[in-house]
Amino acid sequence: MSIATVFEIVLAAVVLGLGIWTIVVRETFSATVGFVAYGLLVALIWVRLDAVDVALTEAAIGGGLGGVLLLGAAARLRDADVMAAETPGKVVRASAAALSVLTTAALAGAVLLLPDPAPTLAPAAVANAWATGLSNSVTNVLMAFRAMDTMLEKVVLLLAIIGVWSLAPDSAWGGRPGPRHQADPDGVLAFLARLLPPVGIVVGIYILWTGADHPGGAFQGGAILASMWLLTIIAGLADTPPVSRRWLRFILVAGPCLFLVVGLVGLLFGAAFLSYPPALAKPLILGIEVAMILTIAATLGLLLAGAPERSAKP
Amino acid sequence: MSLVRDMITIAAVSAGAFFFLAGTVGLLRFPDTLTRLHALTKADNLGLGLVVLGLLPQAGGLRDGLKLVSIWLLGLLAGATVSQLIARAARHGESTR
Amino acid sequence: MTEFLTAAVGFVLAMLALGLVSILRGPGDADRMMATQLIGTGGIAALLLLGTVADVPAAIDVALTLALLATFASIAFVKKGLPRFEADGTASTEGE
Amino acid sequence: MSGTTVFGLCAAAAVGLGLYGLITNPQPLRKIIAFNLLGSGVFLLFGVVGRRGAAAGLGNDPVPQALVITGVVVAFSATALAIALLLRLFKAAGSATLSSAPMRADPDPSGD
Amino acid sequence: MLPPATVPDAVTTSCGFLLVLSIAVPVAGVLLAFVLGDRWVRLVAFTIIPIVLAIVAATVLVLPQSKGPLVYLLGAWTPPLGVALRADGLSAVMLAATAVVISAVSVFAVADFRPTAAEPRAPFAFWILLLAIWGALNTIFVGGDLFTLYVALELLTFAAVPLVSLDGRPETLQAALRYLLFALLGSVLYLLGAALLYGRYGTLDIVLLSSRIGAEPASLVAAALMTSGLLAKTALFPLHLWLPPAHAGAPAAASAILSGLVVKGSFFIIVRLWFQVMPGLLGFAATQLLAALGAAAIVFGSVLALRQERLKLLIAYSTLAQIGYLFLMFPLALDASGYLESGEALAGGLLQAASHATAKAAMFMAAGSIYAGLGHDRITGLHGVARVLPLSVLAFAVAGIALMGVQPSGASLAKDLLLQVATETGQWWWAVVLQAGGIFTAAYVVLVLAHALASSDKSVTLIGPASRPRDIAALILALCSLLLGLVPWEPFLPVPYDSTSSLFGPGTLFKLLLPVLGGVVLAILLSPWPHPLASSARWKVATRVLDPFRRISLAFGSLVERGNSVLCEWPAASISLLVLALLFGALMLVAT
Repeated sequence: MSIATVFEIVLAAVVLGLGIWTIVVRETFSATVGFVAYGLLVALIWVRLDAVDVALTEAAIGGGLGGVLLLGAAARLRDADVMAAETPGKVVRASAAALSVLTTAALAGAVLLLPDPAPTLAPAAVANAWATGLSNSVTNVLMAFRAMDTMLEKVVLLLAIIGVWSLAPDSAWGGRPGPRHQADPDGVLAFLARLLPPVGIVVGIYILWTGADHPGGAFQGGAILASMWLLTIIAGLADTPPVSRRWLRFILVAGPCLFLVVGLVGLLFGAAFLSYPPALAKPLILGIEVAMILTIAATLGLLLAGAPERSAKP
Repeated sequence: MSLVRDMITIAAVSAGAFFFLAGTVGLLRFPDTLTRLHALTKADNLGLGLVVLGLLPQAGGLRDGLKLVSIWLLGLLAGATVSQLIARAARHGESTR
Repeated sequence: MTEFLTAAVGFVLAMLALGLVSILRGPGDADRMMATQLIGTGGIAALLLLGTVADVPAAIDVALTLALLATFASIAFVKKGLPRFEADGTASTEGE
Repeated sequence: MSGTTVFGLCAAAAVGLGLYGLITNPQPLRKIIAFNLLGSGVFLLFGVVGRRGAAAGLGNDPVPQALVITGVVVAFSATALAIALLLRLFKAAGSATLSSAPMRADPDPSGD
Repeated sequence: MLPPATVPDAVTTSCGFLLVLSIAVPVAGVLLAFVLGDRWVRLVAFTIIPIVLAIVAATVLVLPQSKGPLVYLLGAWTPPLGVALRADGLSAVMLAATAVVISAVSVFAVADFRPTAAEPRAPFAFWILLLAIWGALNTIFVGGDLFTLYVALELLTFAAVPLVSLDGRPETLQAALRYLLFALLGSVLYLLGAALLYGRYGTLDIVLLSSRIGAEPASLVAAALMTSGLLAKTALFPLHLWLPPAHAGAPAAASAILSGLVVKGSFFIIVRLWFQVMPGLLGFAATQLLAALGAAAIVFGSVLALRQERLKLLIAYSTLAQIGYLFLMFPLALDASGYLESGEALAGGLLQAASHATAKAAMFMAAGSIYAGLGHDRITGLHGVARVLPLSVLAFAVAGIALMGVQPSGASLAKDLLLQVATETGQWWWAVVLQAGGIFTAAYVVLVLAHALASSDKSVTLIGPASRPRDIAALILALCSLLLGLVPWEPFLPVPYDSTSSLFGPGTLFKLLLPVLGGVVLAILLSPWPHPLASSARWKVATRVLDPFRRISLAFGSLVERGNSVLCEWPAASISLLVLALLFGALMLVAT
């Protein structure tokens, strides 16, 4: 057994240990913290699997935004912790454990018996990269070969926003999401909220820009921008915008809109829906990505902010 | 030349690993929140700094080097501010435990 | 060199795991909130070493993202984790 | 035993853990966390599949990677929606539980 | 390495662009309505709906002319690297049924979700989500790639969940949360299966997979996981914990969409999976299990429907039973060599899906009108409602008659097809279940109608004005379902014989009388509520004869109810999900 394998086993053990902690620990808050740690460490596995694009996504979502989302809920539901004493009985737990183990075993068997050499589309993706002029194959798959999925996924994000907003009380409809945070303007938090966002914005844009040829892209960049936006909100330096604002609505659909328009232009004048003329492919894709990073940042930020709670009028 | 680089890397990374060890021992041994926080932020940030220092000779170019340093700076910034916030939280939150 | 760095990753990872065990056990929420801090240092160190071992230069970008977001998560931890306490004189007026 | 095997087994175990948590944890928030764990196991499986398909100078097949990124976005939106629902339920009902209250009392069985 | 892909249909056919438009136009509507906001959403919806209707009509008209399915390669990339859209006869049937139902529901909802109403939130969400559901369903019907189908499935769930909790009451919020969590569990299992399939075969394209797939560990595990995940989303018994509260709690127009259309999305993916991707894997035992679950769903759903106090819950439980009916086609479609044949059984199943979509939506719409008129929907309080809301009751009656399989309804044609195959393959037990399903359906329809048509001592006062356009929309939809059997299905589905010839024969009368009479008996025996004729003298005589039977049946009914409340607990339902997954895996392993 090589030292690399030992390392991999250690990594897998740490990650799984955190997973177990997350499931079995009694207190919800501890479970949430455990899951955030899990999410951050899974990024290590993704790097080890040489899937850096996913590692970036997992770091941004699994650990960062997802963690904050879960943690906020855990904090608000803290009092509900005591009430839910309806833990299922031993029989249920034992059968659930047995069935989960069986499922895992079946899955593990199927994984171990996967063919060698494995089927792959990597050569096809590389061979067709000329059509876009981008050398990051993952971006090519997302933006060209399987662009339809990406576009629909952006609509999923939009529907999530609509779903969250539809939970607003009628009196707060069109108002601002989340509580208003106030902070001491000279405090540590405000200091950090002034210092970090400029750095974060640079990093976010860098991740977007580098995504053309290296790991990165609009989603990962957007997640960083969203967290910087939220930081200024948490520190009380900014407030969430009222959801009825037209400009906000426009930002929230800019990405999928541009995607759809480019797609339809391709349908009318080009080779097919969502096909790019090779000469224009790179600028078009980058243009869509720029629109998308704004949309994603706004969407993720608002998803974390929650349903409108305060009427737009003070 | 590459030997010198590797020597620097080995030395700095080993020192970094030692500080991580020290930080963890502190976490395990220290009795209360504030001292553990102390162990965590001081020792681990030093460990990270040494690892970054050790990896600088292996970095591909100026850009990677800059990124490495800024990662460390971010870690320091977070350590300095967040540990202060947590410390206050811990002191005020003792009753809510 | 690769062996040395791999061993170093493993070691840092093991320290990280031990630290996490100690932190997550508590006793208070403030202790648990150190978890992201710990990952923000130990996890990033492991990631950087790993990136060098596996020759994945882009791992630095992941580490950069992680550093930014671990900071952000820590702050959200403090703000949201202890709602009854107003950290740093900040208050959140719940709009309910 | 290669790295992909280790992580493949890790993915399967994460799926099992997530399933167990999703079944047995009574609080909805814990179910949501378990769902995320389950999802991350599924994504890891995609990652392992992609790693096995490393070719043409790429360390990981880009197609599964792209699928994972799409999947992560979808799972995150799902989490956000579920938490928004949960918080709203908590606010409206004062409790956050999924257990069904008895639908109605047993009706009078006589027909006349 | 796999050989380079040779897909038989790796070119875009002419008119394939219609498929893109059927997805892109509703999506454009969603985006536009979201930006323009409160006052414009309804206008946008009513601009988009006719356009999509025209696109679907064009697709349905063009399809018979083209040889084979319509194909569109997105971005001009061929699978496996790219994604294809394909429309065959099955897609066309479901596209058309969806278009009809959505149009009718939108007419029905015009008044309910007026943007000028005091509450701007609900209309905003409703109209956008309606368009989103349409786009998602169209994607499911024409998607040619398993991952695209996954995204579409999630799109569908994300659009459906907020509809459930549109009124913000705690019960509906809880129903929505249950629905969301269980649906997420289902879709993550589906995704897990997709990961295994990609790992084994290097593609997720339906046509490519069907040519590569074989009975191997990866494909068996994948098939078991995907099937059970989709069953959870379809709410097949015993995975139905989320359905009744979700469908009964939503506003009427939303219930019509949820019950009529949304569950058909995951059902359609099951059909695609089994009939196209892996027709050889399911095997005898697994198909029998699927249909047995269907049969159990019919019994549970119908018995529970008869015991409901509220009309909307009755209809919701009826959906549970009807979903079970859809799964009876699987064992019947199995040919001698263990292959699922895309023949008459499949045609019957799809027809049943289409007629249920129309009839169930009409029923919910009628129930919504009755609720709006009376201010309640207690079944025992419906006496005399036929006099004040004749059109609503008529729409309910027509939809109910269509659903129980009276000539010339689509359900009747479907039943004929399935019965015929059952006779041919010698599976008489499914023929019994099919007939019983019709009788059960008749039972709860008769029950409601008996109460609605009974005269009332008091005069019934309406709290809201009856809305004629609403009732007419429901009635038209119900008539659609009743006349589906007359549609020429031949270009789309393998429906071999001309059903119109037997429209007025003695068989028709038998087909009408058997379910109705059986239904009357069942309704008397199984419904615990006071009978509308309870005060008449004749009833007293009947009571004396029937009473012992009735007591036994009612005891059976309450037993079913108790069993159901156990199954509807979260741990029980999710454990059954895993049991089913493992069972399917084991049965398929044995079969191959």
